[in-house]
Amino acid sequence: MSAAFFTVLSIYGFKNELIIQSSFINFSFKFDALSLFFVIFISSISIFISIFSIKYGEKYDKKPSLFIYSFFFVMSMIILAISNDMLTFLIFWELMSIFSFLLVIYEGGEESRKAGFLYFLMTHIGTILITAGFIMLYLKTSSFSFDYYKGAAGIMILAAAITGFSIKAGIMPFHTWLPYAHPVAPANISAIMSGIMVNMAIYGILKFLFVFSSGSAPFLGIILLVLGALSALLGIMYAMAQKDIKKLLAFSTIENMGIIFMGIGISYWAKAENFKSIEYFAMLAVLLHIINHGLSKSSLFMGSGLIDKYTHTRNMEKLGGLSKKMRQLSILFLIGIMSISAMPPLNGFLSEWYLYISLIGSVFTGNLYMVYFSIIAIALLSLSGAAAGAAFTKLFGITFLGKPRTVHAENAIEPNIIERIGIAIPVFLCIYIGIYPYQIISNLNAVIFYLTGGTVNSNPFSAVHIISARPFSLYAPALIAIALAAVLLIVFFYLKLFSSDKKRIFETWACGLDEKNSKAQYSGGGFSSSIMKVFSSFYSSVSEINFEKDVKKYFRSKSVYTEEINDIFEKYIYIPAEKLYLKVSEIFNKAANSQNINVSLGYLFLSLIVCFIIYIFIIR
Amino acid sequence: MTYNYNIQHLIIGIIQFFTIILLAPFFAGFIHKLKQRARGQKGINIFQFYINFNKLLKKEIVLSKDATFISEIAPYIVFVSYLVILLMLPAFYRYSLLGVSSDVILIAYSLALATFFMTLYAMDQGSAFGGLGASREWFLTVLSEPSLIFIFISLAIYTKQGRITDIFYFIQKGAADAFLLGVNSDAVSIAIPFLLFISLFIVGISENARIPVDNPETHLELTMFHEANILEASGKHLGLFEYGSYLKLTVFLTVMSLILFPYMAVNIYQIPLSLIVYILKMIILCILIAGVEIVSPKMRVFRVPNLLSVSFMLSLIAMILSIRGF
Amino acid sequence: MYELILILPAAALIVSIFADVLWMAYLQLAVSVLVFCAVVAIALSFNSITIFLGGFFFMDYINLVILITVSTLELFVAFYSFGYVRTEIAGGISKRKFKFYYFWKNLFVFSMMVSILSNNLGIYWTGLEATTLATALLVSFNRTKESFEATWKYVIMCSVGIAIGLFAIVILYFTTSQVYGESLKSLSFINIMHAGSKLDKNFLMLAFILALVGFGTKVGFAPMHNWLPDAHSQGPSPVSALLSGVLLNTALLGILRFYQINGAAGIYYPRYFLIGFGFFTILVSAFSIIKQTDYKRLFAFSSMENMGIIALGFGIGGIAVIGSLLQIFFHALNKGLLFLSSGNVLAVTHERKIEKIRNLSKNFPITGLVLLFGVMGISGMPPFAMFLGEIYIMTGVFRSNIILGFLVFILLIFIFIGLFGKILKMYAGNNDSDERADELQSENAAHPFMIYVPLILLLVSSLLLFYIPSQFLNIVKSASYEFGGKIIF
Amino acid sequence: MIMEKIAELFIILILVSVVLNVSSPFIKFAIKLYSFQSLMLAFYILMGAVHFNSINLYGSFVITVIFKVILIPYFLFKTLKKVKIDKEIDMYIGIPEAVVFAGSLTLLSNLIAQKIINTGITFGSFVFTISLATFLIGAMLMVTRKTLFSQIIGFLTIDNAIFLAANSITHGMPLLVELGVLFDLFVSILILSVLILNLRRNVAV
Repeated sequence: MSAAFFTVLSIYGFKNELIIQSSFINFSFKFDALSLFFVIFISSISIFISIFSIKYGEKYDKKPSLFIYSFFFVMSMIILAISNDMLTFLIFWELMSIFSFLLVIYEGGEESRKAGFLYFLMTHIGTILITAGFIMLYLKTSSFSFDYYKGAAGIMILAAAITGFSIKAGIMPFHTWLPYAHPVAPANISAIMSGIMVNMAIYGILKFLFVFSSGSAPFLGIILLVLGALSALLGIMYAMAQKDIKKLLAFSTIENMGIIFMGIGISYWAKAENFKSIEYFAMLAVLLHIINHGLSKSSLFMGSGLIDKYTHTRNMEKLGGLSKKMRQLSILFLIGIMSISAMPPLNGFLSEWYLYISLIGSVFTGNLYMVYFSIIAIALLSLSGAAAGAAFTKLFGITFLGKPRTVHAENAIEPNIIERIGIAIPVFLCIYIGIYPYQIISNLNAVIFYLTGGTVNSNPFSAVHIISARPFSLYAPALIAIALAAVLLIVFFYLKLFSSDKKRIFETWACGLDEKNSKAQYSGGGFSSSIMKVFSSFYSSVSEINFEKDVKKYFRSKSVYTEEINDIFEKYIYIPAEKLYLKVSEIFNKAANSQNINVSLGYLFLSLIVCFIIYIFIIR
Repeated sequence: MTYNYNIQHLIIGIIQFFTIILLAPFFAGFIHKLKQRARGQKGINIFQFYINFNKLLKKEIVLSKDATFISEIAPYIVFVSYLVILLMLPAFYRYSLLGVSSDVILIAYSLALATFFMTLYAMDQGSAFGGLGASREWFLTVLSEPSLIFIFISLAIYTKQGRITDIFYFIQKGAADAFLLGVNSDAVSIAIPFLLFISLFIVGISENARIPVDNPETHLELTMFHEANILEASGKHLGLFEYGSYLKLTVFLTVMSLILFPYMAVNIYQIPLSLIVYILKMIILCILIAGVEIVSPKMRVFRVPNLLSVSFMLSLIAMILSIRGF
Repeated sequence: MYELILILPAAALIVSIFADVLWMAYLQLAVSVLVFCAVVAIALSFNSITIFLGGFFFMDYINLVILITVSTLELFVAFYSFGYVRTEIAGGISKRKFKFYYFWKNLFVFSMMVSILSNNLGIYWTGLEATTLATALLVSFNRTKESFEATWKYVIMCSVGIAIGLFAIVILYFTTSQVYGESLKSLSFINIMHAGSKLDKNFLMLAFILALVGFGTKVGFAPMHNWLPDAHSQGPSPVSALLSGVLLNTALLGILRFYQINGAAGIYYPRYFLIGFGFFTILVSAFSIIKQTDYKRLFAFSSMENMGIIALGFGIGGIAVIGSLLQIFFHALNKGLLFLSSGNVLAVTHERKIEKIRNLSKNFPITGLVLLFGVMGISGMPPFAMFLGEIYIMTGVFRSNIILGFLVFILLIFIFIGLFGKILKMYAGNNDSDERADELQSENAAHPFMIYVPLILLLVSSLLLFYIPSQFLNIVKSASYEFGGKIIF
Repeated sequence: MIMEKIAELFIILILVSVVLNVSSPFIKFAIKLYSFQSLMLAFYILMGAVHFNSINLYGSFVITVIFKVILIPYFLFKTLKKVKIDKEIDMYIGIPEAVVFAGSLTLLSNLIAQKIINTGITFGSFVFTISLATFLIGAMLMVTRKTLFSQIIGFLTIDNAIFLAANSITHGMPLLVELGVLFDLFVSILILSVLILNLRRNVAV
């Protein structure tokens, strides 16, 4: 994957504004703060992933199309970020979709075909909606260039385009493709898709809401907030129920997209209602969360790819005890998990904290609707925050800790150093941003200024002002981190001095039963079942226990437990819709495509007569 | 409110920090003692938990052979995350050492951090009990976390302050203005803190593995919550976990005490009085908790959500009330 | 120069009666290249309506667009046929049969050229009917039960349709004969256009309706479409490509002529008929496509859908006309690509059912990918040129009615589901059959021309998005003026 | 005047032959009727030619006789002999209903013709009614009958109706065009005959 090098080149290669003249389409590119942010974001994360892929990709050396596709994939995302007219945008948007689709079906097989089809279908629907939005914009401004779109988009345009983008982002009612498509792709591609590609949808939304929008529809912000909160909660709830590591991570992507959407919603609402500082903070939360999620999710996907590579399974019920075999990977993974489940000194908490602050701020505004919606959002966000902790504890605990459950896990070895470096860089950046975010916030200020016209204070020790001049609160991550480290050191040395250091290695106590049996460990399904039971209305799960029939009632040699977790949206919206479509088209097909020539001729004459009747009786 | 750190604040902050740390096992022991006395037992020494801790430090560590680095670091991180919360928390002095960054959400998430590592520790040895404990612990946390954050955010909205030191100072000042000087301040309400107190009490009971939810004294696999997590711990690791749980209890008790009756020293001369008030409040709360533990039986696991939903509703009502307050 | 376009295919037609097949293939290449060059030369120098061959033929911007389309696709098809004939003969089909193939194909192309270029509507009619007859025997080329039935349906329905079209021409002739008297002059399109509003409006409208239904049958508008999927799926792949890609446009040209005449006379009702038929066609194909089991039928339905879109564009007018004109060209290329690449699969596996074909990505790496990209292109996805046509048409639709726009988009999504889902099944699905059978059915069995022609078509159709020759663009613009299209670039 | 009446007779005979066609299940008879019908058409054209003294129409008469009266029925007979069917076995609606339906179609076409004439069309409503009725009945034949021959007959009837209209409302199309049209028609009948044979060989017709 030489994508990275090209991307770096491209950053320096382009001037501020660039128009490539062709006879029909003018490809115009423009660097503004937002696109620069996204270009840097995309290119840096894809650099990490390409470092990772140097070794990881050896698996795919036989079919090098992977690297060609992923190069074009990354390139089209970068060009998408800098494109400055509608046709360019759409072309590269769709190129991005096409190449990611090719990558999704890359490994072949029935599963990836289904996932790929669903993905491409959904993304095509999204593209069509975006196209509709752009067409309406074009009709309004009669220009293809983004320069003329400022403040032109009305509510209809925004609704169409944002729905389209939300499909790509995997926001809740439109998320069905995501948990299928992300896991089946090769891990480095999942990392790109989850870490970067979904954020391109956010790019589009930011562009539409904050640049093109005519800004008079605060309820749109509330809708985004609610949708975001819903997907944050449901995303992580479904994540908790998964067995497949990559599927869990994919659902977690939905959760994080939901969090980003919440931020966008608040920010847009505040913009429409003219609450400046809330707008800025929510935007900061959005941008920070994009970075944080990109970093941690890409590192986690890379890690899961390594697990897959070295154990040949992604099912966490078959893993366990990997931490002993892959010590360094497990440390990196742990930090990634801490970051994504918003544990305090790391970066995930930072963006979530800013989101909380802006939510509290919007409660302060006393706006009739927003107050209640933000209270709900706070509730859902906090619930999803805790659930994220649970889900990722499950992921890490079941996969890396305990005893190996199967042979797959026993034979794992420490991954290659280059692969580990590829993961280590984003993980290191997670820590860096978590502990010392001020540099990045002051850089993000340019983007915030571009989008909202204001900036936030990036001074480490000045408190956040939400709506009044009074300082509201402060989270000084550096201070917290220093305190943590200092207290840790004190405790450590205190115990070093005043306690015994004797250690004995022994079997785990298992009530005197067979200690070697790794099946006695808690399973992943068991881990989440109690939470799932409480929130059972979110899942439409089907579980059954099959016993062997011939054996006596109380001494069964074997029992099989199967559980199937269905997505409620999938079950109650998508599958019925599909059935309806098939039914309607069956009727249509029978009626319209009769093999009988008499019927066909009948249609011919009927339509002639109908036209005649229209001609005679209506037109005159 | 601005934070101008001077040496006096720092010193008092450090003193406050260590005072709470030192008092923590005492409160836990006191509750224990009360419960035992109420059952007609002679009961342990009130300072028994100090002795326990000291003894645990002297003991050797028995590590499972399946244990990984998590087992080595988790006890420290759990302990330290409680300590950091205590660093932010004011108890009897208006400022705390880390008061400048004592955001309420940070506190709630730091608690989650401790839970996170404790459950990881539980799952580390591959014991069936560990997984069970971790699962149940997260089950409780997922349910109580919204309430906890709601309580904190209600406080923040109620006082328009985001930092816990500011929040309680604000309440204290408002109350003092209202009751002592007769200034009518709209920031004073009795209902809201009361609701929040009850809500926090419920959350505190569930988070600290107290009786209607969990029984900290049994080692029966059906009833274990907290204990299952640290079943494999021994030696100083167990000591750290045990001490951590006292600290957590103290954190909750302190916040409860401050919600109920915020009295913190504003200057150095009020410290003795406020310290006494603080200890008195804590003892009253300990009695309260012990009373609840004595009179109520342990709940079935899946009835806990009902209890916690009550807490959630109370905090929700409190939040809505506090919006109306403006 | 202009005559050359008619003379060359005629010459090829005559030679094909006598010549050997393999030699004919070379001649066919030469003729196609020459015709293409002639058309390009004309296109480059074209600047006004030109009449030739005694006033029976003429060229204006609209038929130039279609002529370019025909000659371009015919060029590719000729190259493909070169490989196709060799592959099939190697596969055991007699040379004599392919002699017929070339004869009928040349007749088809010749009559298509005649009807495209005709100035006289009667000659147009004759040419169009001749295309039906010439292709009839091509459709039944495989001599199976299905192909004969398809041909029967094709000939009967199209003949009836075109007869109705004749009625339209009669009525038009009656109308114009009141201006020009009863002579050939009254059928001359240019004269009719000059007469403009002097003509009786009621009759023009009636003529338009008859033409719409009559020629619409041949275009494949919805209730009259039943012959189309059968006929297009049964012929040899190169013929299917020509049928789908250009013959439909030739029939559409007839409707457009009537539309133009109505427009010149200041009648505005016809556009609603075009919109109605276009929309209904899209609707029917959207709900039919998912139930198809034959992959060539899929493409046939897709052709229907595209003709619907094109008609919709013409009906809506304005900017959509440009889109429609572009779409005519791009659709021909793209559909040719689909039929030709699926032709490879058919030629090697002799299997039409979608379920029977799996895992193209392994056995047909290039063809499979081209097929996949082709389907993306036909669905109007950006890196392919049809995106442009579609976006212009949709812009027009959205300008006229937003709800209609969204409806059309929904139907396009349905079509995408049907098309893409099925092709993807062929491309990536698993095949349980044993490995050896797979190896026999690899694309190496096909002539290299058969593999690379679709690939080049794909490249061309995606390059056209990025670079459209400005001369072609001017032709399209000028053609859209004739429909009163407003151009905003 | 007399000429007009005689022309009307020819026209009526065309309609009558079509209705007879509807009422008969025999294919041989149908082809004969078609031949007769075409002859009537040719005579009608001849009347026009005599009346207007138009070379165009004379030519039209000649080619109509050649193609429609002689060649096409000849080939149809030839095909029929090979195929060996002589009777329509099943149809979608029975003969009595079909005849009634044909009558109502005639009424409908009269209605349409009246409607059009009311709006200022100049040619005689009578011819138009008949040609429209012939057209519609031909269409009905195609739709309701399953045998391929009947469909061909229906198609040819439609064609005759159009010719009738062409020769009544105008004085015939230009000869060149008419020649092309008839030639196409002829070829299409040839092709359809070939197809019938082929289909016969493959499946029961």
